[in-house]
Amino acid sequence: MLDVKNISMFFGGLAALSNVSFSVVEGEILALIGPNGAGKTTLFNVVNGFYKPSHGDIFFNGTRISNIKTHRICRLGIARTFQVVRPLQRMSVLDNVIASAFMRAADKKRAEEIAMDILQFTGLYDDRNVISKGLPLGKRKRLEIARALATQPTMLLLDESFAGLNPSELNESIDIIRKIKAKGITMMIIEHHMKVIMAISDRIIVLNYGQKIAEGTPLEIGRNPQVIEAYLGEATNA
Amino acid sequence: MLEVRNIDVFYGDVQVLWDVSFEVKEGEVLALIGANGAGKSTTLKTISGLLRPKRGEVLFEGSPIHTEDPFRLIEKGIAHVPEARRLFTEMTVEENLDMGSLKGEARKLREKNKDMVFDIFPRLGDRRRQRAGTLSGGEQQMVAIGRGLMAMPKLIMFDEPSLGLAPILVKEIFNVIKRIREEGNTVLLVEQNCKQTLGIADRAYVLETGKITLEGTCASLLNNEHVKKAYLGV
Amino acid sequence: MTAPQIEVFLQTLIAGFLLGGLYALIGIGMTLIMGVMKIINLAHGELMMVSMYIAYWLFTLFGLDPYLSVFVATPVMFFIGVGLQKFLITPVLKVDSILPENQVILTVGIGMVLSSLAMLFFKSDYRSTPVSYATSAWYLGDYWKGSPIELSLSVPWTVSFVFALAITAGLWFFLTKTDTGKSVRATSQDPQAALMMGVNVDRMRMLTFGLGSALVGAAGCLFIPIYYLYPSLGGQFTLIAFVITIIGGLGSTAGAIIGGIILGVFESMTATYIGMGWAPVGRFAVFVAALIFLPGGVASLARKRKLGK
Amino acid sequence: MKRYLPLFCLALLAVVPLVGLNSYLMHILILFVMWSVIGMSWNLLGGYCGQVSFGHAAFFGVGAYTAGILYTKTGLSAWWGLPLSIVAVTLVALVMGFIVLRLRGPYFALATLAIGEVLRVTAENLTNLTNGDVGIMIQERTWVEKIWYYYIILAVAAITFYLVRAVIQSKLGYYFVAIREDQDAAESLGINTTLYKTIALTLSAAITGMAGAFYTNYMGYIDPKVVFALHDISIVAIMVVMVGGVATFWGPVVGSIIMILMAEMIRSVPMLGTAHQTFFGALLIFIIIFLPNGIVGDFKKLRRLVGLGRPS
Repeated sequence: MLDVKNISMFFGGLAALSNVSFSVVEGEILALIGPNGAGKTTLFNVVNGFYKPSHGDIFFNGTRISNIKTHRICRLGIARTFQVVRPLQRMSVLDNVIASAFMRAADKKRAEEIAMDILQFTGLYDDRNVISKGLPLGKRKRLEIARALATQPTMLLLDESFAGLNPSELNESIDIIRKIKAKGITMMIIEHHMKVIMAISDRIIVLNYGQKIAEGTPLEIGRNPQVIEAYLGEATNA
Repeated sequence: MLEVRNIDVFYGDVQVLWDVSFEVKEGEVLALIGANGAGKSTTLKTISGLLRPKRGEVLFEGSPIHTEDPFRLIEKGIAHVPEARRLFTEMTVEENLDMGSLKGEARKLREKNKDMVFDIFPRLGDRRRQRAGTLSGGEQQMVAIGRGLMAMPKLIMFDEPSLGLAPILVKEIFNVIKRIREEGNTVLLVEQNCKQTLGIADRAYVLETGKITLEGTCASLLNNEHVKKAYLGV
Repeated sequence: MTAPQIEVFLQTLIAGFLLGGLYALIGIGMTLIMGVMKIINLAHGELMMVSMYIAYWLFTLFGLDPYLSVFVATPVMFFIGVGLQKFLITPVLKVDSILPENQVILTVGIGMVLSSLAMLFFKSDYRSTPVSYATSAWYLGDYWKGSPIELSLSVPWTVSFVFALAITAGLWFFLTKTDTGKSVRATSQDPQAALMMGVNVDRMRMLTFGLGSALVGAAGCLFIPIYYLYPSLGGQFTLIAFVITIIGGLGSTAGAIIGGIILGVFESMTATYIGMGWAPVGRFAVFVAALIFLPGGVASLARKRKLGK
Repeated sequence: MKRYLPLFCLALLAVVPLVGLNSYLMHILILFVMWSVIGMSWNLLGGYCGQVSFGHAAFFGVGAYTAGILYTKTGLSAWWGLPLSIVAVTLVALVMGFIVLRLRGPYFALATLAIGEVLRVTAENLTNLTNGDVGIMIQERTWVEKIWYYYIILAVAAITFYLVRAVIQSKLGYYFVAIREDQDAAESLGINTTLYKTIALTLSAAITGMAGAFYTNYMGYIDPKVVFALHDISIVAIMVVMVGGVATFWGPVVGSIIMILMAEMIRSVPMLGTAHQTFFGALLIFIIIFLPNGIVGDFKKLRRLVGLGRPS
């Protein structure tokens, strides 16, 4: 569904991503993990069109998307959330979702219908009239997901949607992710919460220093010595 | 020397630390390890006054410092080598070092201490007039450490000094930290790089999603299966 | 080019350079404030106007030479700047509002109050300080008898230029050689890291606003012997200062000097070759071009050269 | 009740002149309505879409000069300027948008300010088109009584009010606010931010331009210093909205009342005549520090400040 081919991204002289390639298969949850500064969010920003890759190409359902603008990529069916939650602060929860629902809605009535459906789906219906600035973090993170879903994507990029949640919020969010998957939406997830990753992802890609160092099922990744080294560091006898 | 007692810390309305307590004793290297997002940097920022605990307190040499203005802590003897180095990129290497020694005794001994830093990191001596932003990642980390040492602190805190560095440089940095300790300094080291860290620390605490889940001597932690779980969740 | 044409060209160039030096001083004050506080001070020109009135009255009432009033007006302006920062700007930075541009609009309000108070007290009369050397000049012909062309150098313009140069050098010394100066620069680059180094960041911000005001105040004293003074003159200089910072690159002192000189020369050329009235249009053309083609200003060019291959 | 408030206000405003107001009071009313129009249009771009313009005088001036030049060069009635200014100002807005909309925040603000000034200087110097500083005089005035001017600008105001409201409640409005709150997030939610910012700018510009064309007809005289004025047009446009209430339907109307009344009150005291900007500036500073979202936007806070709010 998504083919990332030999992507490199330079900032100044520094390579934030070097020669990264992978594919996302329709319907799966692909997790992207790696230590701080490994280039995960940069990769999202490249897929999402915020950055143009320095080298390489990205194809989405066969269309080359590495040279088109963010809003057009969204129209093609890729939606994302942000690591730092960015709801439209002074709008109500409902209005936030309506604003994104407009992309595929013919009129306001239809946009409202879509928004209501999604609020129910994500369990935010009761908070629909709250100004989003006043929501607790767990719900704000969910609002981000709701907003992305309102653009009716076929692929969803979730950037640390679980960070900072308490255990009960975490479980609610995991349920929602499973429900989204059941709808047939493909997902790429950046996450530090290893338990979540191991529980929900079909495959995992590990980045370190901007390079892909491993790819496999959760079980394989958990045993991969290179991954363990990237995370735990190599032992020195110095 | 430093005592952190039951602190709860929030970013806005997000709680990041839950009831964290630990102690750094004079002359030791204490490590705080944990995966991404476990709250390690938050802990250091709270100690250096950039964040305020909602509950709990931080004591340095017996007196509370969590209510102090952050810019006073360096005078009290706490230096913070921040995550991602945070150099003054438009200033030269030497000016960055000057910035580390604005106050008191450190100001008087500035030139002497600079020689000491250049002795530890000869490469910086060659580049003393170069703009810090043009240095390589490893050299920048050296400047950051040097800047911390310039304050002649009683306690020096390192926040992920290995971040983004190639393994050989990581080794070099860790050797320097060892040397700093051997000269009698107290060190609080925050790291993701667990094996290497445990190799040089006396004791360690493991942070997991904002809570301290393990503590002990490094030897005991090195072989603990739970440490691996804390990182990989397997 | 014939000799008279060369003469005109060179004379225009000299005038542009002298003007540019003064502009640079105005620009440095603005860029300093922008770099450290990340706010645009649209009352900058009005602060200069206040300083010009100080110099004017010192001259009219006590016969104090405008160049000497630099030493009086500059400290006064410094404290005015500190006060503005402490009592108006700091509170606004803490207020939550829909439009983050509120602080810019606030400085517009400050400028309006200053210029209309000046109007109230001093009427809209054009004033100047009739110093004895106002029209004197040095001529090339006096020094080089056989010169094929004749060029002149206005005495007050040159003195102002030299003063501007000296003040800029003094500032440069302060920023690079003293701990406080380094702390100001550190605050502009990374306030949190500066805090960790023991810098009282809030105090640095006040100091910076004071310093920026003092610099533009000094520029005011240097302008008064060669320029008319009227209450609404500030707005135009605010814009000039802003244009210079955009050309030079935000927060870059060296950039502001180059920006000032580029602008001075450009304006002088426009005035000579297109027409007096068009000088402001030329100024804005440079401004818009810089915004579009050189978003980081001259400073970004210099940086690229150093880093890149 | 709330639904009919606009209609009620409109009816009230339509009836007011019938009680027989003197020429001066009619003038005040006309200025109030005209400034409401400008405020509403500024609010569309600045308040809702978050693009703070310091250069609305550019649109006002171009609108005014469209009417004026039509009259002097073609002999057409300056009233043709009302519809034609929309065309002229739209063109100016499109060009200007192309230049300034790639800038964000204060840079956008300052760039619009600069362009406003460029247009003023251009108008001063293109003497064969604009008569330069001499200005343009409309020789034969359409009406002597002010009442007809009043009804025309009132109609423009009513249309503007409903237009702004319709826009804000439609997809456009949602997109504008999304852009104001977070441009990157908006872009990643499929909103073509450049396109919608251009729409906001053009709409806002066209309405202000109409107000400018009206001004030419009403005052019968324009010159660059007046219609392209930075403080008396661009900044007052911001103030009307800031004082009244940013991103509220009624804010510009309330702001306009306050600004016009204040200006006239100051003018009526001879001592203070030249000082009206002191008060405007002080008011602006006060509003920004204490009521950053304006009287309508911070109404609750205002009631608390003056001690009217119930303790809660």
